[in-house]
Amino acid sequence: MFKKILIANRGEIAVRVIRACREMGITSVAVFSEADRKALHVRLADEAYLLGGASPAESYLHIDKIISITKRCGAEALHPGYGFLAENSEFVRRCEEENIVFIGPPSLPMEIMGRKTASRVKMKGAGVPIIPGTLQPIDDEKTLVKEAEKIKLPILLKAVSGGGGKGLRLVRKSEELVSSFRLARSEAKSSFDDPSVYLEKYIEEPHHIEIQILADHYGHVVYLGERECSIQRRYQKVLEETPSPFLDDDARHEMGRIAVRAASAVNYRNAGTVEFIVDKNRKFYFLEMNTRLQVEHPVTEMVTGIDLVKWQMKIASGMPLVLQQEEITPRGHSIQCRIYAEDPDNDFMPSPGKITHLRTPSGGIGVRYDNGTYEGYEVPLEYDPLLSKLVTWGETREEAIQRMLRALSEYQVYGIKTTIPFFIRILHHPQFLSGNYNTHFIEALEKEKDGKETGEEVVALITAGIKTYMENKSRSTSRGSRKISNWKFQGRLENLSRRL
Amino acid sequence: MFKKILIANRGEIAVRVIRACREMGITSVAVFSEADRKALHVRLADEAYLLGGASPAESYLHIDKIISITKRCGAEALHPGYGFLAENSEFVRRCEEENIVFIGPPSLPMEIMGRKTASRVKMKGAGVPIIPGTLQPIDDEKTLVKEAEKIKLPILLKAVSGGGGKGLRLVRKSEELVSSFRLARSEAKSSFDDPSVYLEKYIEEPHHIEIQILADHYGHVVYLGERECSIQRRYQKVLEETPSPFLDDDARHEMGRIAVRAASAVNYRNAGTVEFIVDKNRKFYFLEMNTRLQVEHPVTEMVTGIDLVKWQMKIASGMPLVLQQEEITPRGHSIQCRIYAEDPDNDFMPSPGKITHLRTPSGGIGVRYDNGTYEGYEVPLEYDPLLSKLVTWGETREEAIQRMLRALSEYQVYGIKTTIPFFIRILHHPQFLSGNYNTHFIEALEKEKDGKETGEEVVALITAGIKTYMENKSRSTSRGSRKISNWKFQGRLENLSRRL
Amino acid sequence: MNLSFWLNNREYKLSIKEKQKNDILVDLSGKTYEVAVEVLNSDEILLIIDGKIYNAIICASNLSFRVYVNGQSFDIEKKSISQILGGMHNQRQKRDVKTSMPGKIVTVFIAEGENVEEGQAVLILEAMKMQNEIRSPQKGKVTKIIPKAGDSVETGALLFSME
Amino acid sequence: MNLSFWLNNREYKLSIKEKQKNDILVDLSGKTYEVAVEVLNSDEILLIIDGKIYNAIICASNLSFRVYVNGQSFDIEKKSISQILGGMHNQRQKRDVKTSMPGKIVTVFIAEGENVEEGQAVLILEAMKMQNEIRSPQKGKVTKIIPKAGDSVETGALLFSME
Repeated sequence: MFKKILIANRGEIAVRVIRACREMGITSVAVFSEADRKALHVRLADEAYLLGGASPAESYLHIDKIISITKRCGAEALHPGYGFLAENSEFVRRCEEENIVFIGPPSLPMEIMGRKTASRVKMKGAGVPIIPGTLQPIDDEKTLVKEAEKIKLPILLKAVSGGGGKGLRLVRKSEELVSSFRLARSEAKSSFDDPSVYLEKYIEEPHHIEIQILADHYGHVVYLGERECSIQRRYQKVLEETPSPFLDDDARHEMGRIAVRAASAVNYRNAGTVEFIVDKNRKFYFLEMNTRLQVEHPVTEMVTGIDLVKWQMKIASGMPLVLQQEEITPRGHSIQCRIYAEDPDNDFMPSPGKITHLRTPSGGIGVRYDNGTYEGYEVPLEYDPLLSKLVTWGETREEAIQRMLRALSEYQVYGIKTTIPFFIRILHHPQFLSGNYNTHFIEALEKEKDGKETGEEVVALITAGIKTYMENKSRSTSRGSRKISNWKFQGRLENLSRRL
Repeated sequence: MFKKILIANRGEIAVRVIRACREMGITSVAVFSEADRKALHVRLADEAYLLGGASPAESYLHIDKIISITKRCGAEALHPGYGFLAENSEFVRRCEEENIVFIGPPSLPMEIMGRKTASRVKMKGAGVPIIPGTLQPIDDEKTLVKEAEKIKLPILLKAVSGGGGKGLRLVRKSEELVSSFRLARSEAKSSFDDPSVYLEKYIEEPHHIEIQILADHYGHVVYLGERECSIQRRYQKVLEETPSPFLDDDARHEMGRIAVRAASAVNYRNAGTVEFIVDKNRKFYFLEMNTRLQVEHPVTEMVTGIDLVKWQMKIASGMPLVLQQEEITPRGHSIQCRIYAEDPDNDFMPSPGKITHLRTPSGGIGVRYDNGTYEGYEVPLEYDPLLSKLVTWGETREEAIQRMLRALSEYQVYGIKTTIPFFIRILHHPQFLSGNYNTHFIEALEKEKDGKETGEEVVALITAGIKTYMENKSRSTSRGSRKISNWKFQGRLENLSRRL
Repeated sequence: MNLSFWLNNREYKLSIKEKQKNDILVDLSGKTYEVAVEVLNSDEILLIIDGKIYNAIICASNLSFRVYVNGQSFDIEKKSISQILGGMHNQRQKRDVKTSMPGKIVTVFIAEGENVEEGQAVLILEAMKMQNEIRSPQKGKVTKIIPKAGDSVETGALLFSME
Repeated sequence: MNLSFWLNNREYKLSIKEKQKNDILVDLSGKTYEVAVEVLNSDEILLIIDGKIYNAIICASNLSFRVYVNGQSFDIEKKSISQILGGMHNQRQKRDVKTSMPGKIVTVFIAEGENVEEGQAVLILEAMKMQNEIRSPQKGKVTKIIPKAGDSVETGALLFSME
């Protein structure tokens, strides 16, 4: 096993990896940007080195600096977390050249899976079902029209190098086809420096369900159940659960077997996730493979008891995956809420700033709190607004939901806005409770009116009143002369009020 | 199910029960003493009522007040937690008379199990193995000598109404027998207002292992595995784990079956624990039954996934125990450390006072933190010094231990002393790691010398130096006139130092 | 003690009387609440109102309070000079749109003097790796736009004014 | 800047020099440490010494610091007037035993003037539902016992003196 690992990331995922290192007796090395000098991952690591300026380009995306620090501090391996350089095959190649063990897949499968058309070709060849559409990028408008007629509208235009909803266009009417194609190409060009776009049949009322896999150096691949990720906002997942309330056992095992086949087809290694689109008839199609740890990996850990980050390290160090498929027996139900520094009452605007008060939601059976913040911490403007992940486990889905609501009720973040109230709404919603929801759920939810509660308003007013009363009282009994000016000011104010 | 429950307790166990209520949609009612106005259980409950003065007699032991508040606030049921009135059969009888559902056993089995000689008679009759010794209290010294000769030294003299090591005497030499008998009787009289004492054979190198059971209104009883509780200090448990590294599967199932028989013999109901003494040859004997929730119940919850407090409420409300014995399949390993406000470097002196800084050990898979405190909280002098329980789970015992060490390293309580450093010592000890330890472990550990580390000393000195430097610097750049006197004082000090 | 507060553009009148230590009667909009009060620290108060428990955090500035209750925040203004004096000429429908977060201006869609619909995007502000459309709060004319594309803005900075 | 501190009855000399902002050289007992410093808040400092990270909490009083590092606490005294002046007559083997916690005296075993062994129980103090034996720190004569059975004592109160 490694003696020292560098974590090329920040926030909750860096903290997650540092904790796994500590449990394995591995020295953890953090790197940080100027904006992250006081960050939690720096506080918890064994060692820490400054990367550079606050912008990702100067720090967490700066390949040369990261490689150089890794070599200088004597780390044998590097964990990329998710985001930043985690799926950058160029970076992986550099690690390979410099003899640094990259805790993730080799560069080749990463490259194949990183290009959508290449992975579609590969998957089709391996017998993995793919969404009807083109296998190659479309360059001219004539081919576009021809192919669109072949697979029939509605269709999706997708950037070959895309992700996160950028360079994505849904076309329902044929007269929008060409203009959407031009827009998708220009967005793809500006976002990924690659204008290539291809066509896919649009699946109505889609479910987004993914399979976690683990693969070792010796060709042994297992799947660890699915995660239901259909609760999305602007193509970003916000809440995940396992098992999916939409699948039956036959479907989940079939998807698991296909996911293993997909990974084997590209000689995949380490932890990875095969994402599927599932239509309303439970027919499923390969969507893409995430060649890294997922943000939502904790729900799988909660039901299987298997620590995925530790397995990432064991596999990277060359240990065989001793887990057998039949030994992996998920138990109960788990849900994860991604707590973002965003204002759900104001169109999910980011809300950076200082966390003045923090009540964390720990305590009791089945509550997990993976955090990247602390009281007094200033949430920086430069990075993803994910503050923490709150995960619960229950014997049943209902218990996991009730536990999440309980934990959310104890979780209070003051000073900035968070998505906590938004999750409380989701978890009370009849359609979510029914378990039958698809990727359109949040869109529909946002259109519903929100009946404003007023009980807390009354309490807030009473609090302000009592605070004023008590300060007044302590002022009139205190002998300090410094207080007098405030007192006078208050007097003048009250005089003014009376006059009006 | 109940709509409203009153929790007649304080500290972490009251918080534990409040959280279960919230998850079940039950309104929770806290009661509190004058010393607990700011306590966490008051902050988290839905409703709260003052009991009275700080002393237990005026508050948490005051039966009339508690009954009256329960009726006034409309709670249908009452949860006693552990300690205080939890095993007071007089209190249970009062609840029964007043039509308040007591969440625990009926008064009769509680009474039988509360008197050691009565329970020994009952258990012997039911075919539960008991420790060789007398079945009746011994009143005169002649009988004492005769009985001691019969079962042979070493023997234990035990108070019939005893508990917590009081009124307990080990006799190894016959010349100490009579004087020990007198001491034990006088201690029993002053501690329990009952001088009765009986004899038991002393088991050498004993293990203390207990079985958790659940029993419903309809005679259905199941066992939920064992807890190894041999890590004790002055007859008080400090660390518990499950499964016991000392037992094999045959022994644990046999003990489970006997525990069910013990509970059935007294028509037990609700959650309970049958404690056994296990000798070095794995022969086991009934020790006593705890007719309530145990402090260490979380380790059982962690491996079974079953929420014991919720089952307590379901059973009390008359629901049948749908759990079948073969469905209860413990997974992995769990350990609990009881974090006390005590100074392990000073003979475990209690250390009440204000928690000035608190870093809680949450985060990651398999860490549970059941707390009764918060930053800024003043730990009162009047009650048990248990601050919190830190519980970890792992796929293996080794993983649970490593995870506990990781969590303890993140758990920092400043302002008062705690037993955290003591647990770090235990968890590094070869004998603990081997899993083969008995109730003498801590005694032996305390005799070992502790090599003081010095790395932190250097850091502390550097911190003090830098703090002084920075304050000095900010003083010399600040323009405020108020600072000058300090500055002068410092100057005078430095002059003085130079002169010497 | 009689007080007057503003919350969400509505005025509330409170009357406060101390029955005994830790026990306060509050009259609010004609209803009387008996409140047991426990001060946890300088900015945190535990209230028990009719047996129900509330943890409130309160931060005071000269003219207003920010109160946090059950995860929600409320900005309560004292009946202040600015409100009293400013009450008159705030009637005109002039409206300033400020930013609630620091960030970088990516695009400005509207020119000064243009008319916009309610909800129409006026500019895009990038923060935390996300592009956020800042929309017009009302139908009207954009009289002034302060930043231009590429500018960085701090929290509270004026973005544009409308009439 | 040169400083002198006392910790566990040992004197330490420090020399402190600022290389640049957040980067400080500390000389301690002949060894030089390069320390990157991050002030988290008024009483918490993050130190990176040779790459290794330490979170330190430091509370200062006039004459001493209490520093918390990795769950351990250290009381560090500045070279103070009391130490300088008191250094001389602290030599005599007189010793006062004070209580580190408030509580109630249950029993006093020893009478004034009696001789005791090191570790012998002098009295029992009850606190937090536990009876705690307060033992003699050394062999010698108990010259004075302040509280009697039934008395309540506060933290820091003198229990008995020895010679």
